Amino acid sequence: MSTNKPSDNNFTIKIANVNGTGSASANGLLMKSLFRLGIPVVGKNYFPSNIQGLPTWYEIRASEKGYLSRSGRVDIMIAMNAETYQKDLQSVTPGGILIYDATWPRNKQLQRDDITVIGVPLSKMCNENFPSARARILMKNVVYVGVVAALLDIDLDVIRSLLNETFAKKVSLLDGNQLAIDLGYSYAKEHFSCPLPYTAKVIDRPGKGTDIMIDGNTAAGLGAVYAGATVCAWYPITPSTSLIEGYKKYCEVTRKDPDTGKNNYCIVQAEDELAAMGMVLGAGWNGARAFTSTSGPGVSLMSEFLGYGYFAEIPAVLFNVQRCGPSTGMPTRTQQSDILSSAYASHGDTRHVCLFPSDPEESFYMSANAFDLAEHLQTPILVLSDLDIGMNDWLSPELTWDESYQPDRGQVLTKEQLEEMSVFHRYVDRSGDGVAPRTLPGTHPRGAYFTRGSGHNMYGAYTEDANEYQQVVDRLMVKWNTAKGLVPKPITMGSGNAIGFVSIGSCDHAVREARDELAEAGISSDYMRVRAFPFSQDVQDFLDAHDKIYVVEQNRDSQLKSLMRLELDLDDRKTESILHYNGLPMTPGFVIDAVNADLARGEAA
Amino acid sequence: MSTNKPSDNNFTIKIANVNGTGSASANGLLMKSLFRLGIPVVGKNYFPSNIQGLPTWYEIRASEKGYLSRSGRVDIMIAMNAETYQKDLQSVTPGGILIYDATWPRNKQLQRDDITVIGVPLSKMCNENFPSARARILMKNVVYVGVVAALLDIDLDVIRSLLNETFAKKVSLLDGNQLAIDLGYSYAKEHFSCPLPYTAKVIDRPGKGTDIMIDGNTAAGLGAVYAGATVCAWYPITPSTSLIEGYKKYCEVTRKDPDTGKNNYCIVQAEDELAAMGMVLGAGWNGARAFTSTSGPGVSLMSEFLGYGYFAEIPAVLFNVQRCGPSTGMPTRTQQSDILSSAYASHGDTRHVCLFPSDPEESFYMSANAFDLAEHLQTPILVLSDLDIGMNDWLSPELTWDESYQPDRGQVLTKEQLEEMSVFHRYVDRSGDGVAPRTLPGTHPRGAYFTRGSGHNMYGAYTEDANEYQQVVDRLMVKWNTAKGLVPKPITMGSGNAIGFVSIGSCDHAVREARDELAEAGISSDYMRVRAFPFSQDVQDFLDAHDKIYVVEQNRDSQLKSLMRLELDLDDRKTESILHYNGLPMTPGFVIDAVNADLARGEAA
Amino acid sequence: MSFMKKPTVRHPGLPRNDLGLTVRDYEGGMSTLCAGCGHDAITGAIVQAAHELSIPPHGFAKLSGIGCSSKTPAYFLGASHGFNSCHGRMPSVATGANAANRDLHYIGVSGDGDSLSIGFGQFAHAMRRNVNMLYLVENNGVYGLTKGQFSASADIGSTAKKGEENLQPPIDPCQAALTLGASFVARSFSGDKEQLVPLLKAGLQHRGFGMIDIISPCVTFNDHEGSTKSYSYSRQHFHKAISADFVPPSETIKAQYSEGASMPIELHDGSKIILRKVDGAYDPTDKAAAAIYLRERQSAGEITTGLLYINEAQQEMHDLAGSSDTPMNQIPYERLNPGSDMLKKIQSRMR
Amino acid sequence: MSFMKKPTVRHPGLPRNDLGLTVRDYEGGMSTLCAGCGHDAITGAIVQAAHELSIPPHGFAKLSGIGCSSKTPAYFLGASHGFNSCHGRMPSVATGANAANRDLHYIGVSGDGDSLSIGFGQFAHAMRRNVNMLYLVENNGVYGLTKGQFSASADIGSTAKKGEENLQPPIDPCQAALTLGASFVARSFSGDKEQLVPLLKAGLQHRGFGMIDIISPCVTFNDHEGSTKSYSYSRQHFHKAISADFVPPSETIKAQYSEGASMPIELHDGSKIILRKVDGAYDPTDKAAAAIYLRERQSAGEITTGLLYINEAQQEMHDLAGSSDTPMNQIPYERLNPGSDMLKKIQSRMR
Ligand SMILES: Cc1ncc(C[n+]2csc(CCOP(=O)(O)OP(=O)(O)O)c2C)c(N)n1
Ligand SMILES: Cc1ncc(C[n+]2csc(CCOP(=O)(O)OP(=O)(O)O)c2C)c(N)n1
Ligand code: SF4
Ligand code: SF4
Ligand SMILES: [Mg+2]
Ligand SMILES: [Mg+2]
Repeated sequence: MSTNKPSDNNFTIKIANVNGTGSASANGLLMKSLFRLGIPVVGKNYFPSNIQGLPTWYEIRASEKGYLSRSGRVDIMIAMNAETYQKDLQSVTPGGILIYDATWPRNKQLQRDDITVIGVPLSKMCNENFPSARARILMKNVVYVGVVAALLDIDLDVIRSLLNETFAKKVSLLDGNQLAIDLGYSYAKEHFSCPLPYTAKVIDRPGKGTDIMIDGNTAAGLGAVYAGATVCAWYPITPSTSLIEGYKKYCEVTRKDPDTGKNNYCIVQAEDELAAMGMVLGAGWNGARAFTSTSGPGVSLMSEFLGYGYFAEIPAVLFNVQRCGPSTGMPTRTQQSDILSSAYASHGDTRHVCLFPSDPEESFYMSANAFDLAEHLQTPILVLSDLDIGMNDWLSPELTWDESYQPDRGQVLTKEQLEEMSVFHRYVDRSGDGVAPRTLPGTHPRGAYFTRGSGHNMYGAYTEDANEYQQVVDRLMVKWNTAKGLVPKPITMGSGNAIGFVSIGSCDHAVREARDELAEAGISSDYMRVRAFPFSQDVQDFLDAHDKIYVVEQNRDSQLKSLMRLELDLDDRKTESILHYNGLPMTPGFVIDAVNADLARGEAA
Repeated sequence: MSTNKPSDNNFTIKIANVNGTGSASANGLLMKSLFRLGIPVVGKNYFPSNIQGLPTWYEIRASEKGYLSRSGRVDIMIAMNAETYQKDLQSVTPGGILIYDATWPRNKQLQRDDITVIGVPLSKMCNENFPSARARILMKNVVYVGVVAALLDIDLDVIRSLLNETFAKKVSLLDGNQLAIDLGYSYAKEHFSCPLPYTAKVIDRPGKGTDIMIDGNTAAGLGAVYAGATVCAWYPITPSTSLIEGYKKYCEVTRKDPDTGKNNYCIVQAEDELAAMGMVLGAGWNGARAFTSTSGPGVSLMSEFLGYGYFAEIPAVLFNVQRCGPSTGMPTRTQQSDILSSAYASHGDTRHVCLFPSDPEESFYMSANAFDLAEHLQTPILVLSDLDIGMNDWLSPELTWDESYQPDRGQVLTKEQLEEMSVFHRYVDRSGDGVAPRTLPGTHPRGAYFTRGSGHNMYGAYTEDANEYQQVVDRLMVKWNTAKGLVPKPITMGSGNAIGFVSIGSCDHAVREARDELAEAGISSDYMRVRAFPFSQDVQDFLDAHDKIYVVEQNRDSQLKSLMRLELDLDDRKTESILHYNGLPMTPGFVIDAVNADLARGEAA
Repeated sequence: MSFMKKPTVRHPGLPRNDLGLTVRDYEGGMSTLCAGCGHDAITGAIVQAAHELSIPPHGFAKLSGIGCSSKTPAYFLGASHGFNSCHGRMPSVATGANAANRDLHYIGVSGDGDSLSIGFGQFAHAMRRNVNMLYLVENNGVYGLTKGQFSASADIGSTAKKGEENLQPPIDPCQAALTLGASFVARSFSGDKEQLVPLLKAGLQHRGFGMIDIISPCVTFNDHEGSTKSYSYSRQHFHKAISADFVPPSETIKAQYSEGASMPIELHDGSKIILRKVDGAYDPTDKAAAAIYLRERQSAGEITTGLLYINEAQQEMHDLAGSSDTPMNQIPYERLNPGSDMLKKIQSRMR
Repeated sequence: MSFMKKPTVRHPGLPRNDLGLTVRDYEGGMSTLCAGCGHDAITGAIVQAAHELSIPPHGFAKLSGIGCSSKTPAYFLGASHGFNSCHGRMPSVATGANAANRDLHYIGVSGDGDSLSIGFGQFAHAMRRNVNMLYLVENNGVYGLTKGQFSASADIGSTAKKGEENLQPPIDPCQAALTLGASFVARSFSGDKEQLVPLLKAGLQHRGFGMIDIISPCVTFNDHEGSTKSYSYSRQHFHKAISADFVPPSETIKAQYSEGASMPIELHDGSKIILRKVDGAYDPTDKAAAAIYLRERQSAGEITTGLLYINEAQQEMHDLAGSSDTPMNQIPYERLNPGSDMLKKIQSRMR
């Protein structure tokens, strides 16, 4: 990977900033201008668990083929943070460019002959051109956008129209930003040979104009709006908070009653995650589509309630936007290490249906789907996203909504149905699929039953009887098997090859790119991305159909592989884990290296 | 099993009572008198999650060979509870005897020809002989002990001396109890042909006189006293509460400072389980041997803190006395269904060392061992017992304590050692076993470090660096491998057979008895009882050495098998699960039936 | 207490409420609590209050945590949905249920262990949110269901007892409620139906969080050592299977006394508490005064009962949130779905 | 704020305490909080108080939860052991640590989110137990680290702000502490070192739970909409990577005012709070009076600061428990081991 040269519309820009210095807008501007040209682009934000003064990076990858994983390379580094200068210098891919603020002399001891170092007196330029202290800090960021625009030959009109749109209501700020862009652009034109051998070109491709830039949390929040979720209870935690913010934002836009001005939604900021989950169960029991969003520590705290939801059979949706590590870990880094703990959250014989979106688009659709599954199966559904999907800026096809969609509310008896029944028993499964009709409070006196996490029999009554208890937990396994046929099937690519990749969630882009590269190098493979737990038969079939399985995932303990070993027939001898778990999103290069190393071992043996 | 006839010193007595009517002392008296004769005996209590008025049963099994599992048979049923009369009648083993209170006419519609029904006018006798209302209720229970004594020809002197000891300080009660015994004894002698064909005989055997009757919770609590645990934090929950009560009781006896009268222990009744675990971590961090005891719901609530303990590497001991079911489940029934959730408690890549005692004796020794492991490995140790072990009355060899025992406090740097060091770094592993020396607060300014659940590097400093983070979690895996060599090895029996049983904890007695019976029927087998997680090499070796593996456990989701599939090379094709999960302790008959059914399937196929 | 099925015979002579229902229609299953348990008396008062209010039984939802007290929703309002949640977590479940349907009457039943120990955070925050519900703390000073450990609440027999635990200052649910924002705070005694029923009715009609601390003696675990009437007999036995081995049947303690009066009550263990009923001159709308009065009486060794504080103006959770009047669970999907055009519009800002 | 390593140069001129140590010996690592954050000022006060008390630095243990406030133990007392626990769970960890070693000085640092939301139950029960520690609530009315959601505490800028959240009654840590049994209750302002340092010293010397509510403005997330000085600029940008994108450097707000006086303080967002310092006549040993005074001043729109309540007679956790004077972690095993003879004796009752 890292030996490839950047080419037109294929390059990675990394910007090293200091937290709290207002770089996000500038970096977004740069990314968006590439997007407007039609270039597939992804922006990844590596930020600290801190508000001000610590290192933060933003990485923009342009990829004409639409590969949206972390590239693992840095073609243009904008080193705005003296603290990380040495590290940033080192991370530039040979042949790349480093831009630094030449207002102050740079450390000459830190040298590299294999890259081009470009100094731009950013602070000096800003001090000379902007009167206010705030603008001097902020505009530095905009100036480097101008520099990059010159280097990559980005059409300035695109940037200008972006600025116009952004500051439509704050015209006073428009001029300053325009000036900053121009300063940078002119300086670069004047002092360096612009453009570079590779540039950002207008391209045309399917999806151009309709594609959007979106993060997974916003998409999932929007999905909950479209699913008709009305109750949301949550407690702030990185990286899940923005999912709720997304839901809230779109509720405010679309869910105010036009007649009364009142809210057709109810968001409760809970006192903690235990309470958030309790609220979701209370609301789900009461017939509202309800959800929460959290991350690892929150799921741990919710374990008791998750077991309650499983055993008392209450619909609920929980988004687990995974972050890095055991315990508090690295809250602003990504990982897929809650797979096992989510699937079996809580004590006792408990198991949960999980969905695994891979990008914002899927976050949107799976979010909506999760509510249907929750109500159909009467059980908590855990949607496992991660920080990379949830908080980074992804190119995505336009989201659409089928106007004919009607929520699957599952088996809920109406007043009329209850009126006709002589007696109602909560947990009698007449359909044979393990799901028994439920009733909602307030519907009809005959519908009343007692929901409990303690032992109950099929009639809903309290029991301590061995057989009655066992009947209920055995039926829950029938329901579990029903779920296998209802959850999203895996997505497979290719067929007939001996090698099969298996991956999950945000590994997708890296694996797909790695597969393509490996194929070019003569190693062709098939690929399956698992999208739900429990696994459907297709997952087993894929495993059976391959002589060599690479399970690629982002955790230390091979949790996806573990889940497959537990629930499927997975031959360990033909299976190799490729594990990435340092908190950064995985690169295709990592996968390729792992495969090559394994194949080399195989040959050596 | 159930076709066997009871014989001398081999029979099961079951007593059906109503909760809160004071039967426990009488039932204990009966059990203890058999024990005093030298007969191995076990008493199992099936009680409701309630204080007064609901059905409760006590089951006494006498077994000359010392089989202490639930027999699955009822040779003598004492039906004191009208509510459960029908069920109790049905549960008598053909050929057995049912005793009921003949003061009131019994329901003649409920009949069985294959058992002997004996009526004793218990209430009437008590009303005639005891003036106070309280005594009339209580003494009914003692009268039936007299009846059984006559039927089984129990030496009345044994009962008398037990009563003398019990009421040594309450002589006023002694006479009443003696009278009640005599009333029952005489009535039986007069009205029925006593003794029965099988009786309770004085026997002599190794262990007689030294053996004790004890429950696992008391034993574990006592183990914590001997291990030198000084801090205990807990929250009441059935069936774990009596472990703390045991610890407290023996602390009060042995840990008052003779000089000052002050306590050399500190027990904190926490406000909930989260707090209890937090307190244990705080105390362990501060260098005291500290523990808590809880059950499933408590472990779920402690998940976040368990992950903290794993990642920040703090010694802690947690007893999980397992009960039945997901959620609140059946709190007074037994199960082994927290194996998976304990082993991987918490989000992220987290894993815990677990110990699995099988009876009170092992509860005592493993309890002590857990503290050594916790401090040596600097990590939480989970001891998984269950209600059957913890709350039932077991015959047990005498417990002994090696006077030369010294606690393994692990690597803790002293003031002197710190004085000599130029610098201390918390997580630097010099020994290569994954464990780094720690320091205790207050020892020396140079020993200071910051304990955190957030990302840290090997020096103990906060980090968000990918490599630094990974170094730490990789070392935790080194420590994990070290643990494999330190935890208790499995116990194996037999060798060279094609069939191998694998079981865990309280399954032990039932499996051992089943093995013996199967061997008599020509099906011989080997047996391994797993005692710890992570598994040592011996576990793998046993699996490899057998063509057919039966994994016997008391949960629905084959959690022990799952753990072995995850962490070992377990061939699923040769492995069969035998799962018992209705909340009652498993019987040998259940295991035998399952094996026979499997073998029959094999032949049919 | 008995395994006999509750008779379902209708008593034609029973008084009917505005809906034509008798008190039987508001009853639930047979209690399995100890004979004489204060909680059963509260159950009876709830049945009476609900009946007198003429609210249809399925217009209630009843929720609880875990404990003897938390079992009681099974014993009243058999025609209402019930939710026996996790230990200490009823407040959050009730909050979520209320968020989903603001139109039902919510009765939350909890114990002192459930509310003041494991559930204290949730208890506090449900009050702070002013969730529209009636919340009962059936307060016996012990963990009944786990066999008698001390709880964090006022030790109702404190004058007669000694021991380490008593030295910890108790948490008074009423003082806590005043501090934490409840809009309706009251206290009563399980045996004082005359006071309790009107308070329950008032609490059910209050729009907002109504907290009633109900002192409810545990007949079984109030036999602390040193107490004159200690049930020490069964404890003397060498063998304990479970600690509450013998539970002699007791009588519910009843109390009747008038406004402004004080009343000493002897508990099952022989200890005494003194209740003081607020009188007509007491102004329950002045929070500061209420807090001061409570403290004063407490210093005098008395436990104040009655309606201690009420604020009808304080907005309840939905009002604060600006929720639609239609309950969340009844808004048709058509009104929730922003439609595909809106989706296009939203995305137009993402390019 | 800077990546430069803290200079370790010794200043020979710095005043030395009784142990011969300078204030430098009580400092910690470089703060990573926002410039002007109130929490940093508190850190400075802790350093000064610890130095002035002449307690050896390793005689402290410092514990915290999660939040900007909870990060600060890394910035003081670098030679003390620190424990950055889970969110809201510091009180239990501190309780356990104290159970293990009663001889150290415990400083717990928490935030309003950490103590009043997720951690409220633990906060309450540590007070009820009267754990011997100094507990600081660095109170800014928001969740700083998760970027500015409202917390349950007194909204310190409430007069200037509007919006749904403000309508929920805030939890006042001091009133809660008085209700829940803390034996030392005080309030101060991060910018008032003159008041804060003596209070910290008093709290550290108090035997029992010392709670100080320290109002500590968040410079970054106090820019609510509608506020005159709203940092709306960066919000106007179409692209939000993380919400606190631009954090302009601010000055710590300082306050100096005398006993008995009131002082209006303008916060970073232009809102105002009024602090009122208790005067010499105030009697901090009368709990009821303290509670009443707090409520009165609150009604008058003032926030009372100073030592509000102290009870030196209330026994701390170990006293109540009858613990040995030797810390639990220092009792030699020989004294803990009952020996094999005792084991025989114990078992003699099991036959
Ligand atoms: C998480 C959890 N911890 C502990 C328990 C055990 N438990 C059941 S009830 C109870 C205490 C109940 O006390 P209280 O609320 O006062 O009710 P009471 O029985 O006195 O009416 C406890 C600790 C549990 N069910 N769940
Ligand atoms: C279990 C858990 N839930 C949520 C979080 C996310 N979180 C980190 S800090 C914080 C709030 C901190 O607020 P506060 O205690 O007031 O501290 P401040 O930053 O304002 O000083 C939250 C919710 C977490 N770390 N752990
Ligand atoms: S134990 Fe106490 S609280 Fe529980 S039912 Fe019996 S009397 Fe009531
Ligand atoms: S966000 Fe607020 S509380 Fe956090 S460091 Fe910055 S100013 Fe302080
Ligand atoms: Mg109670
Ligand atoms: Mg805060």
